[in-house]
Amino acid sequence: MATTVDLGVQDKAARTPQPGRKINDFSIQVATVNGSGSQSANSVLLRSIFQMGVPVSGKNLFPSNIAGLPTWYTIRASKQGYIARKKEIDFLVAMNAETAKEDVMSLAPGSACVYDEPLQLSGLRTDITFYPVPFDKLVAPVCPEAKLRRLVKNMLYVGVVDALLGIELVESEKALVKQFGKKKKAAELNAAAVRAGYDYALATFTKQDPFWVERMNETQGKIIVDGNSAAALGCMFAGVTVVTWYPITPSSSLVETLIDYLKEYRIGPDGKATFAVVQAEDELAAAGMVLGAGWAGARSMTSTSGPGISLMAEFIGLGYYTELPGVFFDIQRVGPSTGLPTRTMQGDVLSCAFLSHGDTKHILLFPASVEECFSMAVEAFDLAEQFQTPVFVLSDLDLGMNNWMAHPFQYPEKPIARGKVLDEEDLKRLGGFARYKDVDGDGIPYRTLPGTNHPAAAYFTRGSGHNEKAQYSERPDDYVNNMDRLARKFDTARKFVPVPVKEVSGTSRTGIIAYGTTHWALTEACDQLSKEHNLAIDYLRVRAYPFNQDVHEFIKNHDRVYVVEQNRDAQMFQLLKLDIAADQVVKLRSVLHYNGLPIDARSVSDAIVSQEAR
Amino acid sequence: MATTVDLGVQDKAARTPQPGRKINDFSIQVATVNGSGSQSANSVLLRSIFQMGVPVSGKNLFPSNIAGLPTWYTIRASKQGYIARKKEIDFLVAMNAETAKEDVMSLAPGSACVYDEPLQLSGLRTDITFYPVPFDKLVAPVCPEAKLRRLVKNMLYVGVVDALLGIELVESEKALVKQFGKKKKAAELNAAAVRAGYDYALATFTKQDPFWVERMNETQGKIIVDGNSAAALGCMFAGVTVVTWYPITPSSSLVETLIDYLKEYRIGPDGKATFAVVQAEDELAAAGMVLGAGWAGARSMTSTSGPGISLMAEFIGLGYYTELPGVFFDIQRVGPSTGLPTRTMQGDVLSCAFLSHGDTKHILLFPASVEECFSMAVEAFDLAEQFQTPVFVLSDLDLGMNNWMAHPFQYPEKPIARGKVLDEEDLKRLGGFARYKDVDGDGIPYRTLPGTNHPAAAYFTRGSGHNEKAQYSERPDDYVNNMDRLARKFDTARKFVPVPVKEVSGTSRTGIIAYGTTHWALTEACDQLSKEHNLAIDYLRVRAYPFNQDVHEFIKNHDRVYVVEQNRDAQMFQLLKLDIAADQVVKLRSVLHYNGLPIDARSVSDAIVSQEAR
Amino acid sequence: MSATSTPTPAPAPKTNHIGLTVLDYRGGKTTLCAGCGHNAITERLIDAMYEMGVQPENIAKLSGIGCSSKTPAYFVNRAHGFNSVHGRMPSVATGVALANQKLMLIGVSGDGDTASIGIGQFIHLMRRNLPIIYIIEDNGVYGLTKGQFSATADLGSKLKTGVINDLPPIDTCALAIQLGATFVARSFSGDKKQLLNLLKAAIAHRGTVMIDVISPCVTFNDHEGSTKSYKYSKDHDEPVQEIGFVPSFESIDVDYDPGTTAAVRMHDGSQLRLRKLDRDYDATNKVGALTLLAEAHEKGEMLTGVFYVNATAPSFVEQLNLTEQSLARMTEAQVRPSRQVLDGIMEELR
Amino acid sequence: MSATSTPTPAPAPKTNHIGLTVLDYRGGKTTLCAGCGHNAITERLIDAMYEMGVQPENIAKLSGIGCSSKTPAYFVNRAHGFNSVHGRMPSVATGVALANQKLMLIGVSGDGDTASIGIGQFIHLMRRNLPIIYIIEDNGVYGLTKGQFSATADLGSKLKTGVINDLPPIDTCALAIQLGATFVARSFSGDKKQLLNLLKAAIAHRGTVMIDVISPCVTFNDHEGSTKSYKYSKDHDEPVQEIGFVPSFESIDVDYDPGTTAAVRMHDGSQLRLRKLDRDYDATNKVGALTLLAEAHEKGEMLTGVFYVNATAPSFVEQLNLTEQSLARMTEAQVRPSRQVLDGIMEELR
Ligand SMILES: Cc1ncc(C[n+]2csc(CCOP(=O)(O)OP(=O)(O)O)c2C)c(N)n1
Ligand SMILES: Cc1ncc(C[n+]2csc(CCOP(=O)(O)OP(=O)(O)O)c2C)c(N)n1
Ligand code: SF4
Ligand code: SF4
Ligand SMILES: [Mg+2]
Ligand SMILES: [Mg+2]
Repeated sequence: MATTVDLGVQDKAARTPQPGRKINDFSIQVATVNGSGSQSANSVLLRSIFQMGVPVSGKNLFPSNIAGLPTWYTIRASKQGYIARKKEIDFLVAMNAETAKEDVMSLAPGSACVYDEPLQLSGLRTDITFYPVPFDKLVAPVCPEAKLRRLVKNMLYVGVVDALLGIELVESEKALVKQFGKKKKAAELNAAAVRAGYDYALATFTKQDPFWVERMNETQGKIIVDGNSAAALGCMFAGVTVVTWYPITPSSSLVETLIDYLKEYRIGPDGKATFAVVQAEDELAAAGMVLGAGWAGARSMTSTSGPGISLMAEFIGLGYYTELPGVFFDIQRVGPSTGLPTRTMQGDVLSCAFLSHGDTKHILLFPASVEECFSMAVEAFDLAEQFQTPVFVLSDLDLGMNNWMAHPFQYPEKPIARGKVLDEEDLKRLGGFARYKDVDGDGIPYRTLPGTNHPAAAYFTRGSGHNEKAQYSERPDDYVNNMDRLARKFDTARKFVPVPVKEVSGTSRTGIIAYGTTHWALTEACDQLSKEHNLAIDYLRVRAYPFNQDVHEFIKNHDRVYVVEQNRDAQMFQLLKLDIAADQVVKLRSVLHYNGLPIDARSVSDAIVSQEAR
Repeated sequence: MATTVDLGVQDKAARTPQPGRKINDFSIQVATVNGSGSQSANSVLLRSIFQMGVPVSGKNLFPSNIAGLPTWYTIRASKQGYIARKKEIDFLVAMNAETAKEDVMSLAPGSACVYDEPLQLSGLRTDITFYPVPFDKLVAPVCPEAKLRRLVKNMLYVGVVDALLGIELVESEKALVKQFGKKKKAAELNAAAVRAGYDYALATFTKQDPFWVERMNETQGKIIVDGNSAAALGCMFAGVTVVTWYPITPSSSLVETLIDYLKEYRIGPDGKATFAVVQAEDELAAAGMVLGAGWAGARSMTSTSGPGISLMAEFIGLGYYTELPGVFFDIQRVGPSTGLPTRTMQGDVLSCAFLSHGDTKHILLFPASVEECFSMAVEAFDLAEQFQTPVFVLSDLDLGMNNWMAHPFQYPEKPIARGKVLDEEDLKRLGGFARYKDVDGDGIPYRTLPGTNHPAAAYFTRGSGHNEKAQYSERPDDYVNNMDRLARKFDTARKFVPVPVKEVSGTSRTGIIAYGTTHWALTEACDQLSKEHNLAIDYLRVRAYPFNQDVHEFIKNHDRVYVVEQNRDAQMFQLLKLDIAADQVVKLRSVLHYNGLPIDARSVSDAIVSQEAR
Repeated sequence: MSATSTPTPAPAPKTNHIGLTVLDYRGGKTTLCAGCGHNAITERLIDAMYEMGVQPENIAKLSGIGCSSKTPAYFVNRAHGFNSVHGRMPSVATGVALANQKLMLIGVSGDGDTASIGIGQFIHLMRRNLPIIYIIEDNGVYGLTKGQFSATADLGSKLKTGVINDLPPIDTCALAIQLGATFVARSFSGDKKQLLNLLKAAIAHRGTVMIDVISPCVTFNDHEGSTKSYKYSKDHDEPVQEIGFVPSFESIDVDYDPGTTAAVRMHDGSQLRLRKLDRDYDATNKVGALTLLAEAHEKGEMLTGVFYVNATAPSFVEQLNLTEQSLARMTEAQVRPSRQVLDGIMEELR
Repeated sequence: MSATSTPTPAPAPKTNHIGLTVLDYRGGKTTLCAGCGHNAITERLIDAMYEMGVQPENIAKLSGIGCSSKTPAYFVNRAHGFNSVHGRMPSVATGVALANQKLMLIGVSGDGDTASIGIGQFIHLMRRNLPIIYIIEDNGVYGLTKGQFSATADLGSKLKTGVINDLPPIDTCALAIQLGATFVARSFSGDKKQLLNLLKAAIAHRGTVMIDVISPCVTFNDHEGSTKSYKYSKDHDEPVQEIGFVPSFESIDVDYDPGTTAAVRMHDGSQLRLRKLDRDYDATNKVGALTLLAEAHEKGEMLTGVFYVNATAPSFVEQLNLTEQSLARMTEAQVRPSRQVLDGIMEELR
């Protein structure tokens, strides 16, 4: 079958090398409706390019309903390895009548468009290449079963795109096998469809557009996975034992994937589970269960999104003040309120940092990659138990639900850290303990677990005032001592949370700070700035709150520092402003992106160039 | 009866004027147990001094249970009119065996102590004056009914203190009548007790201590009331129509008093209520009811404290994003979590300012006095409807539950402002409207109320993304436009919220910023600083968030600005740091007090003196 | 799509007794899955409002979050609607009812929105007998989050993924009756006639109407092994009576046989007629209703019909002794006491 | 006070079958009002734990917020305690039960903590049949916030201030049974014998035990006109049966008359003996139980006793198929899969 590759379009192209060729550097957008099964077709397309060794990324833009509304899937191929969103669409596959016109009109001149023939789009513009495909006619012969055609139809465009872009058919066939796994029949049916589309395109079209996929060797040994699955794996390898959740987009898939993994890899030799998962009645309950389990000694977690975070506010304050471990994933979506549940944003930074009434501060981790979704999940459990406090992992919809190219995950080298827990033996040795005493001067007290078989093990946990011995107290001095110790504990965390990642030339006076998924637009933007404007800018990626000393150093060592993030209120900018020395504040500048689409490099570089001009 | 005043202790005193006399400038502390009925005795004592024309304040330090635990009531008489808490106790009334020793030991040399004879405290120290009183012996004859004695006993110390300090008995008798109102028998019984204590003291003691109450004319026409009652009155005169609540200390009394007032003054001519009050099942429900009522056109409110605020987080985000009016009182107590429910703090400033996930900001008002509890309650309803958003009134336990001397409240001069509401007529004229359109450029859109009888009146309210016409939208541009308008609206609020109060010499380079109840320690501290250290310091009292231009000006016009507040994390300091120009941040310094006791002047002046030294 | 783009113009449209056509009760285009039970319920609501001649502007539509909770956007565009937050519609509705007692409240919720996150507010709304038509569009799953079990899923019911539900279902009807709701029924989105008559009677009721409508989720819970699928529901739907309704504005002397049919006079004078089927059931007996449902629960029966009705009990709003005019419409003179009142109070505080 | 300051030393203290004295089950000094019903319940809990010989260290005490919720600090100091947040103890308890299935959970709540703010979590805990002894110390008011009505206050009950309750009470027992709790009873803090035997049987049960204990608030709800006062409760307390209990470690062949007494074999082998009084009541019949309570509700009767018991139903923890050892005690080897596992998964993702 591989032979086919030597024929047709690509072959012609190969023979007549065109100067204006755009190779491995463009983006494809498939416009369709959700629930139409296009998802698997898009994944196959993504994988095919990936298997061609070309760095690729895919972003799914879907509506907040179940079926029938416009959906766009964007695949970016980038020989430079840029995987951030790219604003411009070069190659459109228009399958959705509702949006087809607008989709075509928004294309840049010189781009190409494959479309469902009946839509008759060719007349719309003269400056782009159109490839009309009679999908319904083509699907009938390959898919006898009428009611399956709606789905299979999608695979046809995979074939068409393969042919037009020079993606080797065999790669799509491999991808199909991966996609459908055991479902042999489905795989074959879809393979036939891909092939039909491929053959049709070869037979029908003469390549007009400049876009080509050519084999590279940049994805060797890499994996493709979404952030939520990566985080789920992290939780499993962190040794999570109690998982509670309440479904919410874009968080649900984290726990649903985790459940699958746990069922497969965490059933003991006795055939019994070494974990418990509860679908709670709501997020308040989910949070309460996490804290109860943490109190009793489990490694517990939940995952939610903005609305759930708000509902957990009271419980998080309890966790902070009674000092209970627990890991809270917030897969951020666009707020406020219900907002745009299927769009991405970094909008819960401030609310998580200070969640709950009274004086509270919380540890936050900011994964930027699927690798970090895995590694930070592991770290989060250690931090939660070492610091006996709720720890938040702030991912987002873009990271959590989209597929990302990544290096295989590193097996955790550090043993599990359970923190300062006293057992029977310790108590025999010590004779007793004071739950809230700062024995080691780091603000972190010692605890015992319920069921510890020693008469001095028990203590009383309460959200009301307490002294070092955990006895009820309304004494002003007890209160102040305890609150000061909590502040000290938080300060200690600065040294233990993940350190920032720096790219520092040492010469540049300008710096950029970003975090989470904003990172990917940033690396690309930095290249644009140096290439196009020869602005060499240093870059620091914050990975946790409270801020590590390096963050303060970085700002000290630069004249101007741009904080780039995806929300309206410059939330990280504000956290930094609060944390850094007063005389450093003047250095901070803010670059914001908050329309719900993943941030792109051009928006960043443009914003910085214009601000630099000032 | 007034004749008695010319006899005994006071008389002697009068005849032999002592140089070291401390007149109208000391504090009395009554140490007892809660549930023992000492509350009314303490109020009578407070009122008696008040009626002597002497500026006075009372602070109740009570435990978080119902009966049997230590309680301290402190009354401060101050000819200078200082009504903040004073750290030092000059005159102790020790009635509680459990704390008597510690109470006595913590007295300053030269102070005095009346105590229940069986406690035998006289031996404890030689540097203070003791007045042992056999309360049980004395109470029997005046109170035949044995089971009432526990209560009546308290009135005895009122009489004793009257005699020793020279408080005219007749004033206590007047106060009693006010206290017991219609309950004639109770009033008489208690009067007899006061009298018995008075006579016993006159007959038994020779005045040793220097403390005296002498008539002044500083309370003429003033009233005594607690902040929660004042706020309740404000709500009634604001025309509140829907009140929802869930009991919580120290907020409950606000709504409970409001209910009483409404029942008395808001029953229409038809004998029917012009208000609805619902005791909700919890704070989430209370918040939802407020927003639902506000949406439908009522002036709605609820009152709660920290834990309730946390539970309302999700709903407040909905209110912000769907733009619904509602007034939320937060009578702050000590957090985090349950914390110290019967102690005071300004600890919810940050959580209220940014309550809920996503990009949200809220209008906050900070009453410092009972007068402002009244006036700001009125303003809050106007602001909520004018800006179509939740408005928070941040009072605290000290202000809300303690009795304060005040000027009679001013009847609201401004008519009720219902904001931009379109009715049938308007719609006929306009033909229609767009719910979220910024017609006037101030960011504030127009709304209609359900039930408005016009085919174009209806619109759909949702916490999810929407365009100007309130239609569901996931479009990036719609989202950004709407969020930018909301930010604009919030900015508009700066010009409409209560302006700060300034005391500016024009010459001083140093400034102080405070808010809420911290004010009272501040005014006294400023005097201490100028008198004792001749530091003339300007003072600005913030009364609302977002900050008015004057706040920025004030900071601009000074070299150093101390932000004084009652919480651990310098929450107002942080809000200011975020709001002011970057080059101004260096000027801010923080003074904190957070042990749960109302802040006192000395702590402030000491802190500032030591920081000024640097 | 055509629904919005090209409304088919009818020659001389039929009108109801307030002179409106059925189009006046239309809403926006549904974005739910084709075949979703919720769409059928939306249709019945439109019919019921139209046939009862409810003034659209007097309706307030409320909901929580979920596919079901989206539906208020799909009927009666001429009424204000409020799609609030997940599980908390009851409190929002309570506020609306207090602010404007003249409004007719229609609350639409889902089984997740009501029985999981919202059960607390649900219970307290029922307990208050708040005047509202509270509809649960019950499919046993969380549709909008892609098919997890809700708390009304039956024991042993199976998900597409094969997962079996091992927790007992919450019977929202039994709860509603026990807690104080005064019109409690269950129906099936597939039973047009029963649901329509129920909704018309609901409109005629004053107090809490709670209708749990089994409403299959074609995408996530309509398969073999589901107990909330169309097939299962059709096969197991067992009406406890046949429901007839005669609105107040029609002559109610269309006679019926008292031997076989019980007639309930509704708040607005309409008549709800319950014709006996196999069993002799008295829908006005609370204890009987609870026993019936408890037994059905044990046997795993799916009963539909009116389980309990009390057409005379006072609603929450009545208990508050509110003035005639709605609170939202009060004038300053009515709600701000006079200067004298304030002076008087100040005097007392001297 | 003497309780803590000077514990009266007994010569040779009596011990239970694990060799502990009643002092080993003591807690801190109560800070509740003298005469508060809650204190009596605390005493019964201490007695029950002592007499059943429960290892103090194996107990976990949980509560929400309220006077009642303070009581876990007043018994069994040798057990870990957790006074959480208002109305949310059930979720905390669920987490604890999952983390360590070996613990015996005692949850203490109030009527406000459970029936108002906490009703949602209460319902879902009952539905899960979580292994816990859930006690509602029910006084019909919010004690700690000074006496407002709670959702269990009876219709027409009067506050000291004269305010009358006009909302129907929530019957937590009926709810618990309906939702899936497997041991449901009501008692009165004044009835030492009944409460003690109930608690002992509760300790012998596996699954959710829900006991609603009428517990008068002497400060805010013990007056004339209150239906939760000592007097009213004494006068109206109507036991549905006489409760006897024979623990597993005593010989259970102390015989009884099967004609008059029903014996239920509890999970741990103990025997709960229910002797008929006026009525012939079968506490193992769920429908019967619900009907009984519905009727009592209508008549305004205050029934006490065991309403429903199912000693064999699987508890939530059993349904989760958890490994023997408690999750809290798992070693790294047990919870962190091997390097090979990760490599395998990575391979699949290539
Ligand atoms: C606080 C909060 N948690 C979770 C969600 C996510 N969510 C949206 S709809 C839904 C469940 C809807 O189920 P149901 O009420 O049965 O409605 P259906 O879609 O089945 O009609 C959930 C969990 C949310 N919107 N808000
Ligand atoms: C979130 C929250 N809201 C309100 C309160 C105030 N509060 C403390 S106890 C209580 C009610 C207690 O009533 P109940 O559970 O019946 O206990 P009781 O005091 O009567 O024993 C309330 C409302 C709180 N602590 N937390
Ligand atoms: S997912 Fe289910 S409930 Fe939601 S719209 Fe589709 S069919 Fe209806
Ligand atoms: S207030 Fe009532 S419930 Fe609380 S301790 Fe006192 S008597 Fe008990
Ligand atoms: Mg559902
Ligand atoms: Mg109570």
